[in-house]
Amino acid sequence: MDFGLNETQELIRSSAAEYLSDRSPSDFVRAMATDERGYTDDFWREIGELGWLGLIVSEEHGGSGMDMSDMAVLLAEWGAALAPGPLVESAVVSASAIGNFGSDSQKREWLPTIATGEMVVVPSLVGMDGSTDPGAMGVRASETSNGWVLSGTSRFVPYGNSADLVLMPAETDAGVTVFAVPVKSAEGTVNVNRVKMASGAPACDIELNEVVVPAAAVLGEAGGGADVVGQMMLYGAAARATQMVGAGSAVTDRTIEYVKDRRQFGRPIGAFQVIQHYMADMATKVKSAQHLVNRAAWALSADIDSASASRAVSQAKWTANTLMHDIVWKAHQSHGAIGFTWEHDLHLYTRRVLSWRADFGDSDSHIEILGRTL
Amino acid sequence: MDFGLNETQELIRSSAAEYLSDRSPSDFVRAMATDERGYTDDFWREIGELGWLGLIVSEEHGGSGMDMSDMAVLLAEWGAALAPGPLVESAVVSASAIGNFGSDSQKREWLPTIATGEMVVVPSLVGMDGSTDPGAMGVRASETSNGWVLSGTSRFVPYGNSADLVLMPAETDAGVTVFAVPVKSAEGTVNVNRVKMASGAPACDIELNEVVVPAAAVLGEAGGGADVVGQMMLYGAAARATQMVGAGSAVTDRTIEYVKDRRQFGRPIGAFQVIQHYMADMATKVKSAQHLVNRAAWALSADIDSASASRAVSQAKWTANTLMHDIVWKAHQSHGAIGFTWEHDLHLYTRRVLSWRADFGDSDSHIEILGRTL
Amino acid sequence: MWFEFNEEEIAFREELKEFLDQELPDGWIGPNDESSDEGWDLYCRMRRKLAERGWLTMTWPKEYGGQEASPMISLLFAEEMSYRRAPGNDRFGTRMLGPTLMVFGTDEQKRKYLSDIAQGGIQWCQGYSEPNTGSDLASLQTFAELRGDEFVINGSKIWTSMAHRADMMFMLVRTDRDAERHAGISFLLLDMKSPGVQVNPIVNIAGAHSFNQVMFDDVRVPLENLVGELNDGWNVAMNLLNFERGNIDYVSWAQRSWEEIRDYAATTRRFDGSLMIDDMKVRRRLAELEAEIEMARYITYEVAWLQSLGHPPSTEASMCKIAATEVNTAVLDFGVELLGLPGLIDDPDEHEDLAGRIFKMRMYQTSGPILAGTNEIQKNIIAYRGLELPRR
Amino acid sequence: MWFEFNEEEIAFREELKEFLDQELPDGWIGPNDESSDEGWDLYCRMRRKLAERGWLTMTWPKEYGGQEASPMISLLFAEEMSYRRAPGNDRFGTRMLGPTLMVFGTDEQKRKYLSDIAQGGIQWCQGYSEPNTGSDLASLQTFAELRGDEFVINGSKIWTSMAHRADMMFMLVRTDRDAERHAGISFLLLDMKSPGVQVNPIVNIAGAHSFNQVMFDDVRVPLENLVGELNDGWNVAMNLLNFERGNIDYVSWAQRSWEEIRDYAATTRRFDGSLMIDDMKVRRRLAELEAEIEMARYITYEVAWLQSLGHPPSTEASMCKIAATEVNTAVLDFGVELLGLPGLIDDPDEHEDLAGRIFKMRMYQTSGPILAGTNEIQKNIIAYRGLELPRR
Repeated sequence: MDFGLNETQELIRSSAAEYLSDRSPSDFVRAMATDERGYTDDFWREIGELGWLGLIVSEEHGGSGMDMSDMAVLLAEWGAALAPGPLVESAVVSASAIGNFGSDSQKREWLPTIATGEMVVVPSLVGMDGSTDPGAMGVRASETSNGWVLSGTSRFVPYGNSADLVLMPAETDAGVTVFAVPVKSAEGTVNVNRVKMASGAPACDIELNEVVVPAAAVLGEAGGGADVVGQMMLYGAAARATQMVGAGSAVTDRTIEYVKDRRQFGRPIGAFQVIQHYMADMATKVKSAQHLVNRAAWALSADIDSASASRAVSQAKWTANTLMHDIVWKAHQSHGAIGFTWEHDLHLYTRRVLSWRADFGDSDSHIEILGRTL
Repeated sequence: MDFGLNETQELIRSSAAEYLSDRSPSDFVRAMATDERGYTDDFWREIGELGWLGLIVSEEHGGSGMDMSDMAVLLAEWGAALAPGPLVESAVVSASAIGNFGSDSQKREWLPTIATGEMVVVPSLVGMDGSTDPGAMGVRASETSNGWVLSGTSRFVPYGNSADLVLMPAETDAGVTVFAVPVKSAEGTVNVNRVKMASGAPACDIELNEVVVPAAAVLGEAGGGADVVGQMMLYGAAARATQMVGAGSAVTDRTIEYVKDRRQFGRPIGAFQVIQHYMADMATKVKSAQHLVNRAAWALSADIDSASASRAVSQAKWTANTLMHDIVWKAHQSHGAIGFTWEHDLHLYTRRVLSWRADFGDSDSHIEILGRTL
Repeated sequence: MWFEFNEEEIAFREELKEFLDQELPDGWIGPNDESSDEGWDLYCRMRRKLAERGWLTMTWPKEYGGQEASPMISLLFAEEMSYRRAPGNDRFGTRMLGPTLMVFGTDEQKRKYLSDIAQGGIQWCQGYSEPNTGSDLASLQTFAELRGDEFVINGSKIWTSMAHRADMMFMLVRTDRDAERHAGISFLLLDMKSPGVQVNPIVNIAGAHSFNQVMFDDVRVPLENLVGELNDGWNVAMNLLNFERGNIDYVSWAQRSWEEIRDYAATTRRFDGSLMIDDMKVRRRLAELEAEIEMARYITYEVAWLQSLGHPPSTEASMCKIAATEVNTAVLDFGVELLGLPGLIDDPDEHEDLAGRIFKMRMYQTSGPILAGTNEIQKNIIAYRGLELPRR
Repeated sequence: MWFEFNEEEIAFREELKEFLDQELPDGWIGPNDESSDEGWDLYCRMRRKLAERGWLTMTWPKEYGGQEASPMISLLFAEEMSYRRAPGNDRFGTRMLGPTLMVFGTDEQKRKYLSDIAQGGIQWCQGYSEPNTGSDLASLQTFAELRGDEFVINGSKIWTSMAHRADMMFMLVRTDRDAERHAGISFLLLDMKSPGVQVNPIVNIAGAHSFNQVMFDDVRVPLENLVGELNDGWNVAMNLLNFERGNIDYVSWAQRSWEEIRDYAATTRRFDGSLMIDDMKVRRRLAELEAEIEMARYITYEVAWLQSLGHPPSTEASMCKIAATEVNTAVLDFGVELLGLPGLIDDPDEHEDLAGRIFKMRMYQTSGPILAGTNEIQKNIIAYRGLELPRR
């Protein structure tokens, strides 16, 4: 057992904290929340230069060859700073899916540019009904002599209006198959409609009409899409949970500072026992969730069986969903009216934490995954 | 809307409070919890003389002809005093079932002696698996030329070792049928085995082996037992919920007194804000539950449709189960170590409140009844 | 014990329902946005129409043009209005200032203001909270210096609903800095068009302009606008605060949202073709929430019943603030989670779909357990006033 | 970050498991009842066997015959012992008094007591709480008057586990009534057979004799039994209290009960022939509780990890007291409700069936969030020491 950071991780933590506090302050977060694309090319290039987009890409393909435990350290800081941009989508979910299921040429072509930030690759994991079951996808593909022809709608694709490639599961005669669709340059009709979401991050409904992609666009085996989707969900859930706990930890710290300063009835409200117990609850919840999300990231890195890793991830996401929800609302209750204003930063956290609950499997789906394995 | 007591009800309330505090103090409650029968004949005769066992029995049959709203006033005091004996079983559930489904001769024979306390009639409503579905009963009956022959086991029959009659549902070729079985004097073999229960009230497994009862022992129609069971469950749930809230109210009052007296760190623990909020929660929960149990009792008295009445009762029982559970544990937490002792009376309440949750439908079954009607 | 409305009450509710069916815009979902011009026009129109029926001042004594309606009828009015998310039920004038003037106002003040309020022709706002008061209202610092026959006000009020639309403000100001904190406060009436009054909008976390901060820079108020005695303003204000928590609003909102969520679940199919509501765990949770709504509702009814007997409620009013705001929160929390990603759409153009507005509704509800005395303050009140627990 | 045990730890756990398989009675379910004679014999036998392996004092320094085992190994020992509900893990002597004597004891005291403790040959009990202290330990009133070379003790201790079986008691007594409350307290060692000591059993709400009240009537204790300086007893006692909350016990008990409930659900049929565990809502709740057990477990492991780095935990120890006792409560609450009427059987003869003992287990757990510092006190500690919130 080791609950500490190694030297590399400590370096990631301190540099991320420092860089993001400088480069992603509240003003930037607010501007990006109403920005059409949700982040800037400058910012993304810098993140790439810092090596963060290639953290878990192999050295052979231009990355650092680190693992999810290392990435978790970055993700916690990323969440704490509410930094914008498709870090989880491109540099974690897509990079790991391509790394694991991609052909040699796919890896050579895509991974190095993911790592630099030149290319953004995002997964499409939401079905027509808003659920994330691979059986619920809205896109169908048929094999023709020209390649595969895709039609249908993918819903709520994160950063779909910036993505160069969307990793898109589709129904085929062979079963669910994942295609890397170059939405900006596809042959055929692609409509990308941005939906205004509570988190401020872009989510897009992408309509494909007779879009043709070559056989080389298939990620993994034709008909083997459920495995690819499964891995994307796993890495996505672990990463998002870690980011959520980072955000919850920052909310807790800020709330503790607030109750020390804010005075009512002649003393700081942090001197009232009920507020003290709220703070103790929040701190205990952060601690509890940190262990489970770190263990999930570790489980995706260490040599343990996949059923155990999957259980660790589902426990982590359910825990992050449940406890961080409690934390943001206790934070609001402790802030009082000021936390109800647009001007105060608290709601920036609230919107994201609540939104992230639905990503990569909601609480219900994860607890049922766990329940079925008992 | 009227949340108050009328004159009769106020009289019931004050006389019950006075009588029970005198006649059913802690010593008596404790003695009865280890008593083989769980109450004494003297006590029961007095309760009968006070008219409480005939409260909802019609005047024609020796009762007072009052309704469940009036009975609810008594039940709340009965619960607050943890008074022992089959008041709910005999004077509410059996009396109302016989009053509603009984033949004229059954009413004439049984109701007057229920009202005096000379006869105790209890329902058997627990299936072999501990559940209360009429399909889950453990007794079968066949019609012969001599009458009905019953064999099988009824589980957890309350006060089954004192009962003169057990209203026992059994499977028959015609469907579920309820029989009034004179367990003490039945023709055939009857074994009554008392089970030691957490509440201290007797519950008995009753084995019937070829017990013969006449056709006149059928309550309601042969094959019409589901309706009889349904009504017994409804009256039982409403009555038990009211009794629970009475007990929870007493626990709350006692806990408030305790925290005013008990000193720690130089002041009464009731001066600590966290304890104050526990008390406020408990008081709010008592108030919330009181309205719903009183409404349920009213719904069984007023001229409203049976679906609404059934919903009101299920809401009341679910609410009493949920909120009174919270109340007894908050009471323990506020009492500290002294509440963990056998010597202190708190656990007398805890044991009963927790036990009563399972009677006449547990929380799950009531919430599913409600869920199915949405 | 009786758990049904009487005939008069049922008839009144039917009349009100018909009125709302007729007067609200077609397909009205609500809530109204008084910061938009259309929204403000609708508010004013509804306020006048309600006044024409006498409903705004139904609880007032007949001598002031009221109907002496029972607290239960008055509660039914608020319940139905909130359930319909209908605008126009001005409470500042009719439920707060009006009754205050009846007790503490001069004849001149009564003559000048009461009939305007009753006719729905004037908008009041309430100037109590200040940036540093929070739940500790008595710590207010906005100062009014009496110079001859006028007060000169400097300071600031915050969280002032409707200030940008109001004609007048009733306010608490400090008039004696040396007195004990509850003394030295006075109750004044201020014309919002007075020179030196500046209203700055505050946008809430749902993105709406629901509050304001109001700044006072040497604002002059004539002495005749003092209500009650000088330095007796705390007493004037507290006389009503207890009964005016508007908790039935939260119960009605919870009920309406609960129905919207149930209907959504009953009409929305999952990918396997099943309806959401076919899932027993959805039904279970809806049933639990429904029971909790009922609990909050009956405590609220009990408050009206107590008032009808002439018993001032205090503990009960705090209990229903807690119960009503908690259940509304729980209903919306459930809805947001149940709806999933579609429930996270936050787009005014998608307002007609529950999916497009439930997140915003949840964000609004953040203020429920906070405003008008946080739920923690309500628990303190229950503990001190109701249960008589020691303060130290 | 690493979330697995190392090879040494795994090997130790296997050895311990084998030992327990061999030494515990066949079909042992536990817990042990030290108030019965058989239970006490079993306890003493297990204590000696554990001592023979050196496990009771594994954390002690080698100079005192210990193994200088890591905090993680020590935690594993406690985790497995509690999971098996195995008796004999005497903590009063080995984990509380022993380390205290190593720091504060005289050479004579060390010589006289440490080896007896290590060999499992002596039973200690802890005399801290008093009838009026509760969570406020420093308010203790039992007085020891120093007369020449002996103390004369009058007063009473309460909630004293094992007092009816103990050979000796280590205790806090007031030795200066005029000093500030934390001063004026001394730490003494008392022979329980001294004249004037009377032990009265306290039966708990589960019906078991788990505590005692101990009365002192002019009880004489030689001056040589003073540990540390006169009037410095608070310092002596507090030196260890933080680390010795035994929270892993609750995690292990929760884990064991959770497994028993799961197994019950997996083998018990409802009347329709389905197994309880076929019901997804049962599985969901089990899965939630399992995640909560994991949370409590890892906080507990973190405490051991911090200790292994030489960092004294304080906030973390309080957090795991809360998390571990809350989850054990939640598991048992779920079990009692799931089992229904059969789960309410409370009969020693039905002990082998979970249905016959789960209610008793729940009643026992009442003390979890209360003893060794209520969970409310733990939250105060987190707030003050960990989060540095103001006291006023």
